[in-house]
Amino acid sequence: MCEVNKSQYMNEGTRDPRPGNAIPALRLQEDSLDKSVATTADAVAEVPDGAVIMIGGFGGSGAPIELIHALVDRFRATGHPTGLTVINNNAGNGGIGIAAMIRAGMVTKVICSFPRTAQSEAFTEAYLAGELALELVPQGTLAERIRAAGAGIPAFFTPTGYGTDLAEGKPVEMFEGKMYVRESWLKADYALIKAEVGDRMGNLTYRGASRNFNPIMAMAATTTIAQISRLEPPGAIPPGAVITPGIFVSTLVEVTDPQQEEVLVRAETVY
Amino acid sequence: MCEVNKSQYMNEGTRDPRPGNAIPALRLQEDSLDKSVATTADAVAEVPDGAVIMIGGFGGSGAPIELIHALVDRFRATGHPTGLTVINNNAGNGGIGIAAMIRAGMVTKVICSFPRTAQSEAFTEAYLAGELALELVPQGTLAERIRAAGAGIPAFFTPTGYGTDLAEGKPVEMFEGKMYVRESWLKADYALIKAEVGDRMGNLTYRGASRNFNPIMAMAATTTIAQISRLEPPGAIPPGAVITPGIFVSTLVEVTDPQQEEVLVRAETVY
Amino acid sequence: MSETDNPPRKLSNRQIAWRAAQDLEDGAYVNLGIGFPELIATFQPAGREVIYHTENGILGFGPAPAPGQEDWDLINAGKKAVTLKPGAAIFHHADSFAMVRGGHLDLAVLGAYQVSQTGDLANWRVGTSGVPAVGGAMDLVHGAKRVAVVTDHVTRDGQPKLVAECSFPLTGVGCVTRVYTSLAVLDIDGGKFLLREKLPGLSMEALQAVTGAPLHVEGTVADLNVPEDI
Amino acid sequence: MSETDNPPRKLSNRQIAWRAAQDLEDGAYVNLGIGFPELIATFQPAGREVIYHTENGILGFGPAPAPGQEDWDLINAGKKAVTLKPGAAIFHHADSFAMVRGGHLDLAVLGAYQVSQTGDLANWRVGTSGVPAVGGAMDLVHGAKRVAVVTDHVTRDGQPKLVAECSFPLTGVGCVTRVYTSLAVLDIDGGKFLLREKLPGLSMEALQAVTGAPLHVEGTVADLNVPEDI
Repeated sequence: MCEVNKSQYMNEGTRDPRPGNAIPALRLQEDSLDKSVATTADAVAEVPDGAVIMIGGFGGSGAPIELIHALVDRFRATGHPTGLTVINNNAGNGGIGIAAMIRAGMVTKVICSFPRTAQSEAFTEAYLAGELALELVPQGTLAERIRAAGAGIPAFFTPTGYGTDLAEGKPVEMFEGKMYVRESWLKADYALIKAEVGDRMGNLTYRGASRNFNPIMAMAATTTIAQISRLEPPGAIPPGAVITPGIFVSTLVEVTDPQQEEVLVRAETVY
Repeated sequence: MCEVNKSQYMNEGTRDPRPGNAIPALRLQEDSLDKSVATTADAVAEVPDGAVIMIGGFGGSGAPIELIHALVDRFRATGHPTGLTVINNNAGNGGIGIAAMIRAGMVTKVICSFPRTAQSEAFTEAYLAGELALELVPQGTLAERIRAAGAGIPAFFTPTGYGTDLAEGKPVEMFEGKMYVRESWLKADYALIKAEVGDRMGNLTYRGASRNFNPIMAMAATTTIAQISRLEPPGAIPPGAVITPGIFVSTLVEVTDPQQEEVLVRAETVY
Repeated sequence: MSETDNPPRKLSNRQIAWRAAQDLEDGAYVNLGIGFPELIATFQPAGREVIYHTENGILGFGPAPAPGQEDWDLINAGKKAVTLKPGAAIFHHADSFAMVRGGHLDLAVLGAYQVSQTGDLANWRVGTSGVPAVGGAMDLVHGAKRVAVVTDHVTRDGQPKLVAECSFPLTGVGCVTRVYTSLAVLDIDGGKFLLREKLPGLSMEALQAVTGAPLHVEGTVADLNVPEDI
Repeated sequence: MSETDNPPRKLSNRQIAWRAAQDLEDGAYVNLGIGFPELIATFQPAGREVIYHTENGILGFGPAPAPGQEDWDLINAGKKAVTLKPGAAIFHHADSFAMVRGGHLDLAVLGAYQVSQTGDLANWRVGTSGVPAVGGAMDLVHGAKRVAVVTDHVTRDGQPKLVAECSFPLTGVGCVTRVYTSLAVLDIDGGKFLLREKLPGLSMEALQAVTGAPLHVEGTVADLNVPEDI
């Protein structure tokens, strides 16, 4: 790259009062960069029919239940959005979350690694009735395809699935004596994720091991909507503790006491 | 996967005193998993001639100066290791660190993105004299090739470098109307990295923005040697604050007041 | 199962897990598959520290908390609540499978429907009907440095699970190198089952009769001794 | 440079940077190349918040600290000390270039040796001798949503830097969409230079004479007005 004028840098602004010299100081414009909205309904208001939606979480951990239910509410009230493709590790449990979306009839395809669990009746019934398409992806390949989408990598090779039904029709190639399968990035129109602390710029942290798919889905979607338990001012999260930088987040909504999928499923809650 | 016996799990051990039932409790064996060694000389004692060595850091930030100098010391005392390939973003600055390795004559190849800086005389002289091979890699491709090695991805496609001299001879392919170049993983025998806090299991955190290449190099090398400013007991780093999990680290050495490459270069220090 | 001279006593799952646990190495990074393989941690020998990995992003988790003390943001791949040991680390799914795929785990232990003499594993579905589910097994079998299997030696209706060639859909090709069964411990090398241990009193003939591929012996075959009362 | 009727006054680098800064959008994520492009941040218009990205793993850095207050673990890609603004985030190199390559940056502004009318950029070396160095430029040009260039309109010896086809080694193909020069502001679209602004008093003929490819006009060409005393 060109290395012109290396001696001059942004700090010049701090000692130069001439016209046009806006001074970037250690503060933020208070009216800028506020990605937060008031309600979960506002947050999901723009999701259109036919959208491909990544939904974070693994088991009961990190699932954005309130955002999902806001989407279900909108569908019940308006008939939209419908014809959705849902990307998650599972395919819904019990009668809430993704299972409620499936029961409501707004999902036409699921891309996941493990749709069969003890509580996956909603998916199982719709799938066996031929009402739902399924793309089954090994869990690590699912994670890497999502990460690849976020990182601008359209295709990559993985050893996972070589010689199995899940690699059928995919190009294979040998590297250093071992066989690999070529896989493609997996992009989405929207990601619905759950985080713990967020600031209005969209920087996020996650509670316990609830990161799972959330940070990579935030990277892979055109529009990422995050529900957070606590909205804090920029700077409250130390820069080194940010797990999802705000650049990956479009919209934030505070849900102060979020429900936990596992608890709802155990209580046999139906939404 | 098989789902046999799902109801039984590790907590059984806590209520079962029968033979063979070691109880995994919330403590660690004190004599296990100690990856720390006493000196930087001990840490680099096994690096052989011809090794491919990743060295962390970007500019003055995150460069493991003491580990590098221990390697230089060993070479001066024993003539080994020599014939090394060094992977770093740069190719050494001033008279210390990688520049000192080059001056000592123990390096035969450099893989990097930016070998030409205001203080890169050591590299420039050796390179123009034909004593050093150079593989020039765009910075993002360098980072991704290293990450790919750590993640078991032998090849991937990137738009970077398409149509340029640096993509010559590499397979290209179109995805969604845009051209991409196929690149390969970049592995190493050793990684020398610099972190701030470490525990004896090898969990690491980094100071400021000194992460840069360090965490991904730790993943990509067969053996990763980390110098840390402070050795703490396991648990001192909160699980969610670990940047490099111990699984990626082989050897640790405490260097309590590490030198900063930028300061040494500005002082025109020669090692 | 064919009749044999000595209808063999067989090990319980807990006993198989105990035997597999004896091979856990101090300082090893290990992933135990959901269900039966998880039992192995229960029997981790005293004096060895093992760091357990779970696909959903924890390294260094410990036993389940007391009932009622569960934190459902701290779970394993089987969605069961876990605790964190000192030195645990948390990361996201892509980093977790980078660990797996990148060859950083020392050992993965999985269940099996069938294992072939070339190390092929079938453990994710038995046919093409119903709802398929694969999870992380296909990644684990090609990622960990060693892949072992714990399994009954035969199916419920007596068919061999150790076979010449898997008839069920494969999870991975040539990936398994050790099998702990209810009757024996075997290594897989060079396209052959190498018998390492068998239950005391169980004849080679009886074992071969319930095994779907030839058993080979290199050196001696040890007795597979496991505590009775676990 | 060929003689023209009105030997044009030309903008200084600071003035070019000022003009480029006027197009910074509130809330934009921006990477400014080392050197000349970095100047743009100096002129960021009041009332707009811009989040600056640097390849070595910071989003949201601020101006340099006072001399003597440098922390060399907080630097930018040009190895210059920076500060962190509230809401900054730190990450490693692979994550940093995931941001770049994945299309998450709104804008990258780079320097140039040459820019072609099809948007090709040459900015990393001028020949095949000496020590080559590429850094992150090749990633930035294919990653950011918009790639702009700040440059003198001509080389020191008067040769056009805006050309029909680059003769120097390419950094990227068809990647630049806007160019801020010492004489004009141009967009690149459909394989053509579209003139948007030129210095007041500079004739089309004079500008064309120092431009290595045809200038096209769609609609009006505005005056390129920049404060004199910066």
